[in-house]
Amino acid sequence: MDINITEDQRMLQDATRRYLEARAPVTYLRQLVEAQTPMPDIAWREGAGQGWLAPFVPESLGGMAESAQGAIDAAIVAEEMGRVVYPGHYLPNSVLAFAIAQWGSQAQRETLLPALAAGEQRGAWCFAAPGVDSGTAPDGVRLERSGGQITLRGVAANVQSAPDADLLLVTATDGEGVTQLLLPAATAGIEVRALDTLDLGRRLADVEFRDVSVTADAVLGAHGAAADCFEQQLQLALVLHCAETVGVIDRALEFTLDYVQQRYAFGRPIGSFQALKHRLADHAAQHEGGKALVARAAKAVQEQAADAAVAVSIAKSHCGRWATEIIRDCLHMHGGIGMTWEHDIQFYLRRAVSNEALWGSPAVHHERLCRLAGL
Amino acid sequence: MDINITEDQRMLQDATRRYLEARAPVTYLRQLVEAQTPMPDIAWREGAGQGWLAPFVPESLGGMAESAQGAIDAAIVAEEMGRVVYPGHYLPNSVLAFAIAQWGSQAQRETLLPALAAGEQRGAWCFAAPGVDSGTAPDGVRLERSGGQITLRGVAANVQSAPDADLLLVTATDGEGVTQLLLPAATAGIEVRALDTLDLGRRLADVEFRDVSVTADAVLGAHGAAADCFEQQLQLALVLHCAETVGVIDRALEFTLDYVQQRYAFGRPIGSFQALKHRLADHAAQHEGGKALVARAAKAVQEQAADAAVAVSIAKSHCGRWATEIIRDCLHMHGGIGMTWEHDIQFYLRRAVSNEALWGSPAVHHERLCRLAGL
Amino acid sequence: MSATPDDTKDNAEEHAFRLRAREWLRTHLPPRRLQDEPMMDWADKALIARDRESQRALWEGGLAGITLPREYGGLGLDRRYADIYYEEAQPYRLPWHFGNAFNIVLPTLLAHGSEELKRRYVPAILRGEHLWCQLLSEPSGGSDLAGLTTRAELRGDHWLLNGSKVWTTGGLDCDMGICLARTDPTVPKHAGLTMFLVDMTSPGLAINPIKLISGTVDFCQEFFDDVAVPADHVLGEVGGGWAVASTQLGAEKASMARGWYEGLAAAVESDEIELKDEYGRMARSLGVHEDPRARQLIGEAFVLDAVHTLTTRRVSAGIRNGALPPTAGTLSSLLVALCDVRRSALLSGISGPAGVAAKPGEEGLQWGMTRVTRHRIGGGTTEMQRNGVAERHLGLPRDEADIADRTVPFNRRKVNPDRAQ
Amino acid sequence: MSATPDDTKDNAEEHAFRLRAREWLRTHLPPRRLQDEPMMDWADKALIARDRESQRALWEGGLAGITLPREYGGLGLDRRYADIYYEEAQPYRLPWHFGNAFNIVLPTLLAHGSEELKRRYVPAILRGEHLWCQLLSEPSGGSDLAGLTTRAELRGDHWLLNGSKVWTTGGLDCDMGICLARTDPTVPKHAGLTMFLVDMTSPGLAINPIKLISGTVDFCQEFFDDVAVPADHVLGEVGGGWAVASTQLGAEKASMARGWYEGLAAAVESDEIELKDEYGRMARSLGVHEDPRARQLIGEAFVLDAVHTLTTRRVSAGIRNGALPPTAGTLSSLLVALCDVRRSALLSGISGPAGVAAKPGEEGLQWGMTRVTRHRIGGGTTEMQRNGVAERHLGLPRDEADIADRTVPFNRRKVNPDRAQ
Repeated sequence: MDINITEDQRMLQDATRRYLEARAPVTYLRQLVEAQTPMPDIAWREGAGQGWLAPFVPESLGGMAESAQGAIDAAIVAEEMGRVVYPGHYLPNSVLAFAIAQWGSQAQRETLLPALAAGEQRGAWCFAAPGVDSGTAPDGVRLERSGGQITLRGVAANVQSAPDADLLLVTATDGEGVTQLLLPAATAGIEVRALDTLDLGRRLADVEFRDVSVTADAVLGAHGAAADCFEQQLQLALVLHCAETVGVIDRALEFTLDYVQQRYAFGRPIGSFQALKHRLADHAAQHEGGKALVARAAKAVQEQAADAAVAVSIAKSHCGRWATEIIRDCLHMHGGIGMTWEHDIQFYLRRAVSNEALWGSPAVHHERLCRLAGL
Repeated sequence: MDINITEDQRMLQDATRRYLEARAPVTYLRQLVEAQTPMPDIAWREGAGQGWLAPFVPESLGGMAESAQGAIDAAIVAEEMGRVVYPGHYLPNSVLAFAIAQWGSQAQRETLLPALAAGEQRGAWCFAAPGVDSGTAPDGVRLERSGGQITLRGVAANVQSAPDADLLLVTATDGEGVTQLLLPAATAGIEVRALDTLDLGRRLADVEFRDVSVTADAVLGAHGAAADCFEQQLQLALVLHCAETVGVIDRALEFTLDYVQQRYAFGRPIGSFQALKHRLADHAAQHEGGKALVARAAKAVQEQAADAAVAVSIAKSHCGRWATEIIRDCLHMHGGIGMTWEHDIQFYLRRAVSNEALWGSPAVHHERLCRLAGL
Repeated sequence: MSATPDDTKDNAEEHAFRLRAREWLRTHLPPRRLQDEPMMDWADKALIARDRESQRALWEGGLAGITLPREYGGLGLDRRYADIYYEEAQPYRLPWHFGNAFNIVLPTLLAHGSEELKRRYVPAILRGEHLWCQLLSEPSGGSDLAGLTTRAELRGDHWLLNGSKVWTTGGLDCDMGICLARTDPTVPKHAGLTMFLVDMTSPGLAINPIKLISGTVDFCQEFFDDVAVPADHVLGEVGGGWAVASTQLGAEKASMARGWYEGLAAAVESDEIELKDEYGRMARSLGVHEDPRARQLIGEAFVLDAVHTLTTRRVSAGIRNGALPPTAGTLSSLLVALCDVRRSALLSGISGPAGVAAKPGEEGLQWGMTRVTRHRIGGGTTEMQRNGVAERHLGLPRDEADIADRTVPFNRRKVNPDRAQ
Repeated sequence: MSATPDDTKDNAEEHAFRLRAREWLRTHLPPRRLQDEPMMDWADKALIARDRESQRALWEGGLAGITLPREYGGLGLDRRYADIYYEEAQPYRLPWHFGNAFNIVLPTLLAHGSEELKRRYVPAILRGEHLWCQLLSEPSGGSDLAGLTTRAELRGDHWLLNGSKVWTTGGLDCDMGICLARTDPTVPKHAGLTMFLVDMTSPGLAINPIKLISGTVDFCQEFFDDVAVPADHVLGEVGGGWAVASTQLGAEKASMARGWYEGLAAAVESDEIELKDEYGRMARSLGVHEDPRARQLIGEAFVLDAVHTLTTRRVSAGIRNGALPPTAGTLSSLLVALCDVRRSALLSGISGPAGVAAKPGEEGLQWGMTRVTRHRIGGGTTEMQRNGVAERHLGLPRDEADIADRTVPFNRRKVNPDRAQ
């Protein structure tokens, strides 16, 4: 993360690392996977109880948004989660808390924010259409307004944590523009179809809206005016996603560096072979690059800087690509043991490969960068 | 080249190598470049006198098409040319000789083939429109027919050897299809505009046709029926181009392998450093792959096999890409000396980079392969 | 795949053999299910049992060990008869689980075995009694096979083996194993090894299956705790184990080059390039067949497939006819590895999000999974392959540390100071 | 680029200095032509002459050596005054050809020089009398600087130098050179070196320009044939040359990190990401701005630019404030090299055929040319950078042969048997 973090942020980082290593280490993920069980509600509530969403929640509602640096603090937490391939619901709940705090009515804020922050309600964000290029545009759900009644139709794909969500933030479009709504996952006409995932520590679903009928008080903010809200939420999501990826790389490189110095072959540590040393040097350099990009992206998003949209797409391209390249090679350097189910590195690589493809692949973000550059 | 070449072909290979090393080594190219002089006519005539075009010329006209294996024999010659980064006009003249022998009228064959084969006339082939994707489609010149009169308009880009050509083979299109014509480069309305080239041993030009008016006897073959002729010529050109590229890599790898064993640093030959060894191993493997692909492409083109179109595009993609990658790294392994004007490797790298981009980049051929696969 | 049997070259005797084989195979062997049946699946106990029965039947039908000497139970016929047999066997399921026994153990046994060992163990394979595994790799060893630490000490009329082996294909189901162990730690590492024939049911030998990321369980790890091996069950010389292992590794490489089990595919003479339908189908099913980026990846995949196939053919033909030196085999092995890894990146790239999250039962995930599971580790890591090309084919010099490791007495070599044994 | 001078923090004295500098610079130095003027161009003799005059004028105007001690001709002011000077100097052409003298030689001279050498050579630089070059690399040496073979032998009151140096920036035009040579071949390679100050007009010193592929001639090769250097022109200790060279290489690295010549660009505090217009312009001029493939390459180039800039800034800020260890500098150097090489591939890819054949005067060719000329060799090859990251930053072990090479007496090291000296 940023090399200029504050003393408070350093404490946040340390506390989060200690908590995750104690309560949600990779062995915990492995237990969930082997038992084919989702993460228990109680575990998410306990984690949320660490104050993870507080940076997005006003003090009046029990948070600390006024004294925190939302995106930067949250990125610090997300990076720590990456280090243990955390199976919880941090990203969507952060986005929901942020969106409700920013654009919610008094009633929405008061009823939902404390529940989200306490981990009592869990959220998911529905917006992208299925498809290979999906993940950066609100094009999955169409909306129709007729009097005070709103009808939603369409499919939002790859919705993170949807199988576990109580509350859905839906970004939908009609001729008037982009509109956002908050509705219970249990609303009639909503079907949550869990997907098989490469990343065994993350649950995704396609969420179908079949003529889902809601009243206007489900709308978050103003009808047709949420294009910019969408972009801000996307930027926050990308920062958290990339920060997590940095954490994933960080830990995988750490134990690989350890391994190549412990492992001897041909009468020397394999880490003294130039072929491995040079690749690890490249990996360390690209990883440092990723840290620099994510630090900038978090700062830009927090400050709503002019280059925030650019910064997140650059970070997503770089982190997405290099996480896979680096961790693949880390697995390779472990030799046979890395190929076994018993070794943890599979969880790191599964998450890296997934993170490259979701929320917009590098190719999708390259295209977005060209558009942002006016090309 | 093919591992199953005949005794005759082995002799052709040896004779060509001996001739080129004696009469057209890289020092000869360097002299031309430093004197900023094109290759003298006499030198091309002397080379052609080796019988280089004989595989395309019938015995009745002084060639040996009946006993030779046109594309395969020519590819053997082209590969040797690559080894010395030969600055002559082999590819376009081979294509012209092949086209005229296949589709020329009695008169065209009798007047043109002996002159081409003896190097007394030099040809160039005009077909592709300017543009980043150019090089594999006949789209540069439009044709209009009115009575017995034909008018040509348009620009054929990057025409190899055009600044030195006496005779142009023009592939043009109109509503009826593809038509080919043979006309003197000196025809009124033709402007040959020489280009600056990265490859200092090859002269290219854009050839503009400004309402060039010719009569129907300039047509090669039948009007509107040359689409397949075009494809066959393109395939031959690609085989020669790729065979040359294989020769370029072959020689560059050869002297680099020699260099890394001669050059000592840190108390050992630099070729004993694992980083270099492993990269050279990868290069040798990819180079062997290129040889296999070009051997198949030459055979397929020679036999007009069903997979000829596919084989040449696959060879072009592989050879184009790896020639640049491999020779760039060969230069790198030479260290500073490789960066100097005095070192020959620049000529190899210039040709490799040029050959990757011309006659269709790897990307262009990937797209062509998808089309050929019915996608 | 299925070349039409070419019986026009047969002489009378050969033709008779062909007809007999054809008839016998038709009536005794199960048909081959080309698409969905694995060659080997060590989790499928019924399949293993069927292969044992098939091999037994082949023995009884007089079709086992066609070119093997009669004194070891073979038919003593020449190569041409084996070709005929494999041509005729194309439509049937051969007992592939005996692949290691036939392709790797048999040639090694014939080359280095005592007369007694050959007479005992060769016919047992032909009769379908013994499935064999190779006990070579060790947990501490990785690529450095000659650095292995499993010890064998002579105690009267038997050797006592202690240590551990890993990456043993089918260890749990094999009857016998060919096992390399260190018998003299005071000499340089290659010189102190001996090859043993080990009964896999020996007391003291514990065998644990290894589950891979992909979920498959083809490999095992073995622990040797004073496992006794009769003194006459040494293959080759005591201290000559490396020579035996070289024969064995050569046989393994050769069998991998010609298909895991000879006769899996008849030699395909055509070198025509085929553009696989698979990529197009995949792109269409994902709706990206008109996406220029996906098409680039597909185009490159076509190139990889061709360079893989044509280079393998070129190199093996070139080595056979002398146009290429035997070391050229390292080139095609390395290239195949490079192509494999790159192809997995392309497939993953084409599938995008569909490769990491898919509707249950949809095939997307398998393409993304290649990015996780497709590595070049088994059968020699890419690093070992690169060393092979560089040192053996290109003639580049070994480095000093390597030479030192090969010449220092084994018990004086460098080890991890934290884990010194 | 041109940060507005920030004079609000000045105290009275500083403000007076600022106004004096502003006025003097305006009337004495030529304006800076941002777009087309090279920092250094050793082929442009008029530019070199002008830089000599500018430096002489700065001396006469009392603006040379602002922070240097007064006893060596400097002004003895603190850092703040130098910052003010560089802020004010932004619009003008500074004498960049003195970059090596100021950035590399001066710190080295001050750290290791005898009092006499400092009093003689520091003011000569300030007065614009001496352009300096570094005589380090050798034709036989490449990356192995400490393995150099140029010999220096003491003959009474002078040393005699024999050998050859190469890759000397501006060798033909420099007055003095700082030259590393071997004075004792019987000790390990780093221990037998000594640094000399060499008059570039010495008899026996032949200097030849080197033309690069790109056509530029910034470098020279020198041949030393009994070149005499006074015994007191040793910098540091005899046999202590490696320590001096380390100071020098550190100074070079630091100056490269902050811009070749301090003041080239004022430190830019903003870390905002800029998407370069250049790629879009290029794509439009080639007509590929809507081509999805070209857009992929352009998008990636944006990423490279940002990772290059932001990582360099992060690492240098992190080292300054202690958040990162000093060895982290190896990471950004390597990353910049990787980005540079990849960027050249992207530019070449975007330009396609226009990058290899262009209408005379069109810019296409320059993009293709980057594929030929953009390498990471000078200033440490990528291999050396990777060793640096791996061994110094990541703490991975050196290999044995490396350790041997550092400890064996120089005249007993391994050399090419065909070219033994």
